[in-house]
Amino acid sequence: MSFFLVLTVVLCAVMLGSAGMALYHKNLAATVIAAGLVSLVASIIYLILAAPDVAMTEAAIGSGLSTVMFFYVLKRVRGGENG
Amino acid sequence: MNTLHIIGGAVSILGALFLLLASIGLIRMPDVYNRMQAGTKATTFGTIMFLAGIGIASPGWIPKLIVLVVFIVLTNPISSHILARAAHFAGVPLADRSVTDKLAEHRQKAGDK
Amino acid sequence: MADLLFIIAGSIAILAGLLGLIRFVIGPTLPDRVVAFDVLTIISISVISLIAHLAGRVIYLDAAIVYGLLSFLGVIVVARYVERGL
Amino acid sequence: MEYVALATGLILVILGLYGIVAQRNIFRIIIGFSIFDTGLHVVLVSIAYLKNRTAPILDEAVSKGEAASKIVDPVPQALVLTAIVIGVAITALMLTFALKMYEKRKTLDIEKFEDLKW
Amino acid sequence: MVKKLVAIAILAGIAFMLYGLFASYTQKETLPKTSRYYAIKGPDELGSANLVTSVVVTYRGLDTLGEVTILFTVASIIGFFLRSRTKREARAENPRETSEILHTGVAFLVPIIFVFGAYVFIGGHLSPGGGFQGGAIIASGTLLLFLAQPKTSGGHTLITFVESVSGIAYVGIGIAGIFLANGFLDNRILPVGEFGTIFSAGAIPIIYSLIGLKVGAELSAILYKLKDAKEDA
Repeated sequence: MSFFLVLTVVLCAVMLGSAGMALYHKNLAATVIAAGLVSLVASIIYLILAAPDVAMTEAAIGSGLSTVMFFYVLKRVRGGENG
Repeated sequence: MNTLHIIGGAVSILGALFLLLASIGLIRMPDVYNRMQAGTKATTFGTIMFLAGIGIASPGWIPKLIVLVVFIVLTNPISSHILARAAHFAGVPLADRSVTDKLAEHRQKAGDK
Repeated sequence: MADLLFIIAGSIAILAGLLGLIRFVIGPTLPDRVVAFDVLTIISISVISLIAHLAGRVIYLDAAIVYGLLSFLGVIVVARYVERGL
Repeated sequence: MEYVALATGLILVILGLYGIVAQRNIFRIIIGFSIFDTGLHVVLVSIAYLKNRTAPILDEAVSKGEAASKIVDPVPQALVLTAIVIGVAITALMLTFALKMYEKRKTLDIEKFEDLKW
Repeated sequence: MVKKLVAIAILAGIAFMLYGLFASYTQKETLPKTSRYYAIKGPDELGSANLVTSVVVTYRGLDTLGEVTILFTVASIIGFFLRSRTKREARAENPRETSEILHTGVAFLVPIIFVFGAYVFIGGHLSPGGGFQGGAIIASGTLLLFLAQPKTSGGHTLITFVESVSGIAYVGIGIAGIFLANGFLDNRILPVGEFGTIFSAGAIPIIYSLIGLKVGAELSAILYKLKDAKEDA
């Protein structure tokens, strides 16, 4: 019953919850932020699993740059996104 | 060694309590602007305390922790400022209990829409 | 056992993160969610430093620095999107 | 805890695939793809983990001689490192195509694009 | 409705297969053969303290070259599909002004971010990090510049120049490895040096810096094109 085990269970639950939110929330911008949250939590899990390189990449790319790309496109399709 | 660990742990718990306060404020506050207030100021202080605790427990890590604290102190106010500004421009209403809105007065005076 | 106090501090921080997550889920407007996201990133910086301490590796802190620098980028992008200035 | 992470990764893969298959909005399909991607990375990293070992970086904590008995597997980590960058490149490509499709039809509904339907 | 049922049936099949994978997974006690070789021989052979770096840059260096090529192809395809707006169109657009706090903060932060990115990829053989992370950090810095000044356009030439030069130098160092050392992308064209110092591990810091510059330039180009895309096709 180590601390890391509890932390992993909590983080995995958060990750699954935000993945569900990313797939099913009505607001498109909220889904993008939820997908960013999945990456953010995933990078903490990588750090627990002793992979700091992967954690850094995921933090820089997964939750930083890809969120930005999604928002650049979301700005263009604003208004016609539903349907 | 052990004393340093105990002192550091106590300081870290203090910081973590500030983080908890921030989260409670995030839930209890009535509108975006108040939540932002709770969410950024308390977390900045709480994180600094937390990192200070870790620095006390292992003194060899202090240079990197100082870099981390400097980055947090630099970035956090900017993000909270621009978020508050964006919420105001996007027309998120203030809570009923708020009494002043200087930015709205200023924008009215400047003739902004 | 020497790290018990740190584990308690980490548990409090995780509790704070879960409370922040409630605001992330229910937040009525987009700025609410972004504020919650910001708070979650800062709490995760603390959690990463704690993991580094418990694992005894100073190199894990580099990941925390990347977090501190880049979490703010996402917040700025969403803010510019909300105020229609992107 | 590696079992927990492995199970989470596999569930994320299934969730992402369900998002890809079941959603109608192209934007949501791309988000499903990105979740699928993250799930695969979690699976690979958790397979690389060995019990009670630490990161494959040698410094004061891990000396050169005891490296083989103290570090986790570095090869899957290197694989994931490249996979993340390629994943973001592919996401950018899919977003570009989605943008062009939106400009042609003014909609993102995948059911409206039926030129090649049979 | 039928479609949804078919989809759920297929997913159930995939889920069953994945469950089989999960149930048959047993944890290893020791490293696999290849990784054991890398862990025992790697530090002495290549002089890199970060074993992930030695795998990415040298042992599996050709894969990294392929990956950089994929990034380059993606950047080219995006450039082919999205035409940028001209300068006059950029001026005609009217996004909301950025605030002065953001301007000042960005002017203060961007140099720090660039320096930190350089630290990440130059120290890639000692600490976590390397070309991809450093490149992503540098791309984030340029992105901050775009965000603070939405109306400016330019910098294309610089991005293209950095990308081409670092790509050519990367392949050139790889070919130099054929002649001066044992094979393509061998890092021992320079002395391996003392283990654990910044000037060690042969050519790994140079190769990783070049990868970092190239990845940073390519990610910046992708972001730039997505930002500047013209409205009409």
